[in-house]
Amino acid sequence: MRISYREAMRTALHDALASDPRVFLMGEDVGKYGGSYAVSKGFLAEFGPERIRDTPLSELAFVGAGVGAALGGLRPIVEVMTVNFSLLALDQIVNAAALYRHMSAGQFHVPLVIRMATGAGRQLAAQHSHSLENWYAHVPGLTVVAPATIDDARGMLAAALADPDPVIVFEHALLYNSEGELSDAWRACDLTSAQILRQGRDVTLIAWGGTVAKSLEAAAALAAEGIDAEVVDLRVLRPLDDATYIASVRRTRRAVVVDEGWRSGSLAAEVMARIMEQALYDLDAPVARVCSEEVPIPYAKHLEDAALPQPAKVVAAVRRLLGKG
Amino acid sequence: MSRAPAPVTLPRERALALLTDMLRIRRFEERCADLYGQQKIRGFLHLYIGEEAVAVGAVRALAADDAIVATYREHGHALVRGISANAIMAEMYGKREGCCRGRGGSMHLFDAATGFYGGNAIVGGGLPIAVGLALADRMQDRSRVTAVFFGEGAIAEGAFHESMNLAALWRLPVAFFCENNLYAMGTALARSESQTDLCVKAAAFGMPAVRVDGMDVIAVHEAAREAVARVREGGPCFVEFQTYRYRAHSMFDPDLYRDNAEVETWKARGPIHNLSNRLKADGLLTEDEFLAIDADAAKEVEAAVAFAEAGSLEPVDDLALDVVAGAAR
Amino acid sequence: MFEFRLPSLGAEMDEGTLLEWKVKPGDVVHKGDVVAVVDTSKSAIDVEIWTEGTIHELVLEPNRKVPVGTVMARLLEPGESVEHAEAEMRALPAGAVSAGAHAAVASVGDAPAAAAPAAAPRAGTAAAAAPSRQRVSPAARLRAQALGLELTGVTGTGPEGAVTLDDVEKAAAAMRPADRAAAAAAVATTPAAAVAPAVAGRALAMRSAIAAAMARSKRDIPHYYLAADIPLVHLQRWLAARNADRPLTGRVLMAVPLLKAVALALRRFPELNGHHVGDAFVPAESIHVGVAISLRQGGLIAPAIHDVDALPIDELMRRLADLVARARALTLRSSEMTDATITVTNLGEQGVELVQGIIYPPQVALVGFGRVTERPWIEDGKVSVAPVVTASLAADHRASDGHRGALFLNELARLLQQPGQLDAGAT
Amino acid sequence: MTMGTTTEADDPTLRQAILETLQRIAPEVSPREISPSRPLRDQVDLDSMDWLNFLLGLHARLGVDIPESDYRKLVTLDDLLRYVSAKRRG
Repeated sequence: MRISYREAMRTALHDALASDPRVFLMGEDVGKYGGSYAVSKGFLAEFGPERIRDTPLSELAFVGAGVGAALGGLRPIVEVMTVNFSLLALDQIVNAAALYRHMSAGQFHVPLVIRMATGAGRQLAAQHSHSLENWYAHVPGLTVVAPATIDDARGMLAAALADPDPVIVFEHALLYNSEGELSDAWRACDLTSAQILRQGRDVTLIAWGGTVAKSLEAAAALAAEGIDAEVVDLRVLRPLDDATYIASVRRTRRAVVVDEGWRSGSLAAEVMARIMEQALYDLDAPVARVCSEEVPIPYAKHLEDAALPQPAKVVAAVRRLLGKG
Repeated sequence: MSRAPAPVTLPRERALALLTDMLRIRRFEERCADLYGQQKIRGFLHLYIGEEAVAVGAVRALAADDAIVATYREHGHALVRGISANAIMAEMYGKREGCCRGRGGSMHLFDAATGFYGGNAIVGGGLPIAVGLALADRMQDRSRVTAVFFGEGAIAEGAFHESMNLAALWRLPVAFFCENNLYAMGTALARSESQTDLCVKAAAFGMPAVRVDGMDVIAVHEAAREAVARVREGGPCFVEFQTYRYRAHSMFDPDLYRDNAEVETWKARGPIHNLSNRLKADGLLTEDEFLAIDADAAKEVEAAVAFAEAGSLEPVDDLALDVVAGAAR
Repeated sequence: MFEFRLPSLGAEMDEGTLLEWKVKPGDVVHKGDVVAVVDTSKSAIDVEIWTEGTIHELVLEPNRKVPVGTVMARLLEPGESVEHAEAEMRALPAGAVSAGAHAAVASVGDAPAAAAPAAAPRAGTAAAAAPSRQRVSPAARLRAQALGLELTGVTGTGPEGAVTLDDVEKAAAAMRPADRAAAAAAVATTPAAAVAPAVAGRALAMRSAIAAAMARSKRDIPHYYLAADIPLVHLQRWLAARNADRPLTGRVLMAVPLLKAVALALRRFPELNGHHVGDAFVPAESIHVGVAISLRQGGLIAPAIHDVDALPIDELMRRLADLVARARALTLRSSEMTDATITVTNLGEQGVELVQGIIYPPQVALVGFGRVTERPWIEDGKVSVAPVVTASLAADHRASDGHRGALFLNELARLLQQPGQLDAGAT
Repeated sequence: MTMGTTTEADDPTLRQAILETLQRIAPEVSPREISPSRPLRDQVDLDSMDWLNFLLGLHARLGVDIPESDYRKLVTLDDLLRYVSAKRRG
């Protein structure tokens, strides 16, 4: 079945709401408006205002309320409109949601799902174009996922809700309109494994969220040059599935990490470090990365394009690794 | 203050229970200060001495299954709520027998059995959580009330305003208990708030707001009971308890921001002798009885110290337990 | 002032590592002087200079691997003054002055600061002295260690010329099993055997160099092959008689008259002697015969003996012995590596009868000799038993045709049956 | 091999000298692996130049000159031992 990412996400939410009375959706404009990305359109009428709960513009309070509601036995899905706004709620995510289980020595846990749109590419300029997945992936106690495929858009939410601890779901804003085949694999979605989306012999492209499609595009371009790239979708940014991407790099002996975050302190840096730690002697070239340029994401289209990882940059990085650049 | 003490309006047993709890907290905390000096307790240690009436009067106003969200100055609330002195002391010793197996320490006491949701060391951090707990109760048709304690310093935080708004907007069963001890660490209320009448702030959210003498445990208790009842009936309520901490903000605080005269004035209104004097004046308590209660409190504390001393250490192999469910990742 | 650049010492040589300077600034050099020892995939080569001059500046540091064409030294032309040279240097655009020159200038400029704490190294000199490290990927290094391979000389195809796992695997696959065993044994045994991996590494490098040259030859050169049986009754008898009353040091090996005969025959067949350069064959003016010498540690090298056609037999023997010894000691001279105009291979000693060789580019012919065997031989209608050798020619069809090749072999046969003529040297 | 015939061939010093000379020509050879009764040039990769150099080495070390006509008698290590031994005594 061919569906859009938005539809996959919407179906997943609908399923969750319909199948578990503890589940409710809370956030800015999730109800009457239908969700800023139209993911929850029509839900208010179907599930009522208690479970499709429009909130005031107070990220700190409603994300914290999500923590409290989870502590109180519910399965809240809190939608933060974009990752930029999540900074207003950072305290509740980092200081509360992530810590309660440990601080209380396992007496309390926070089965909270926080969804947020992330990423650039729509000329929304500096304050609406962040990719801060790495900030959250830094924190023990959180699980951080980035569904990039239709299957994951459809299947990851249920896995996140089944998780007894907080899960942050990063949905790249450019993906909502993407379409693809939904396979049966969505039912087996976990929050632990990376996935090889394309097999190849010469280099491993490690990507997630919005960079997956770009990496696949780069791989196709490389194939035309006779370079066979493997593409690994990390899917889960915390905990990282080292086994999958390290095994891939061991096979190909080269890796390029493609990360829409800024380079300094990036998640790419973490992935690279782990490759260094675990597979140095399998490497045939320094591990490379393609990240966003270290500038606030600009508005003008050509500048925005230049600031972000692009397939051509990935192709160039791969060529360099192969001594062809 | 030469007026005769106001008569005690509670039955003797209730009043003695309040006195007992205040003495338990006082002796416990005095011992904590001592142990801190001996380096048995480390980290931050915020003492509640002087403010005992608030925790005792308010917590005793809650039903057994009501929820409590507290601050980092929460030993008293934890004790009154029913977490054993043993478990709290062991926690501060960093021992496995502590209520959080040594992971929380003084600022992060948790207890699921008594509905004690911490122990939050971020000023204002507990408020949104209390709102969420109340939301969960409401959505699950439970009659539970969540009492959230916070200092007047938290009122400057966005979390206070956002949480008050949300609770009022959704009419959630949250009792907002503000412990106004006049100083946010070293910053006096008037130096941080344009509007020092906290009840005005609360009223702005369309929420009932009451100011109470936080040094009078009976007044606290009665105001809290009334507030909790209103909350349980429908919607949040704000209570400001005017109180004072005798000691500095924490063990590291040289206390340079207030003068001794002010401290002495408040000490003269001390909640423990305030109540005991009234009970004695009413003929409800003898000095011997008082000393006996006090001795019991001291005994409980000494037992707790012995318990903590004898406690064991969590194996380092278990360091990564309880980060997330199952093995740590 | 002129620059002395790293010469290409063979078709497959792209780079070399300076091992040692044999000259110092101020030395006067003459045509043919050995000025440096350069390590190539083949061996350490004594590099000669072909221009007169005085060494002004040694630009290249030892132990640096550089591409062919890199400036190694600057020399003053005869009569040129130092001042003139330095003025000329200053006139150069900044980028044209080598890093080495910068370093030298920097250390001079730093001289007053030498009064500062002695322990502080001067930046200029430290930078100049830092040896350039061969780039080897971790995977390649690990694999090479497992195989016991010294990677020096292995050309990298990875980023910035790094040796990759594939490079190692290819080189290893090209190694003879014996080398591999030796290398592996060297890894397993004592540090005293540490030289073995170096040798094995050279073998690897040489293997890949041979692979490159031979692949290029087979790809680019349209070979044709001819062979002829040549009776050596007279030659053998002549040689035995000649050696019989000579001490060991005076004895001549069979290979020598064979080489001489080839050289003499070539005088009449210039289309087999020379180089194919660009799109055209360029006949050589002299006959420098490359002698295929197999090395004990594996690999093959074909350095030239110059002007073979003009050398008396004894001198040729002396040259051959010297060449073999130096080839095996890996101390050849650059002119020996580059000058051969044809190659002769003598695999007869291994017992084979027919050699069908591959031409070493850009040469255009290769002559092979098989084993000298007793065979029935018919001459003038009579059958006799005679020592016979099969001589073969592999030649570049772009430069010659089979007909001429056949005539060359006939001429070779004629010469070998008249050994007396071989020693004359003169025509 | 009988007692009577072993005297020259088993001269350990001579054997040692010959093997060392051989090793200088063919460093990869392990003397212990050389069978004294099998053809030497089957065991060691010696071309005519190597052979000549080997004989030159023996000459330099032991002072023995071996005419070309005698080469065919010298097939095994034992042959060499006997030959050189005889020459030196001779």
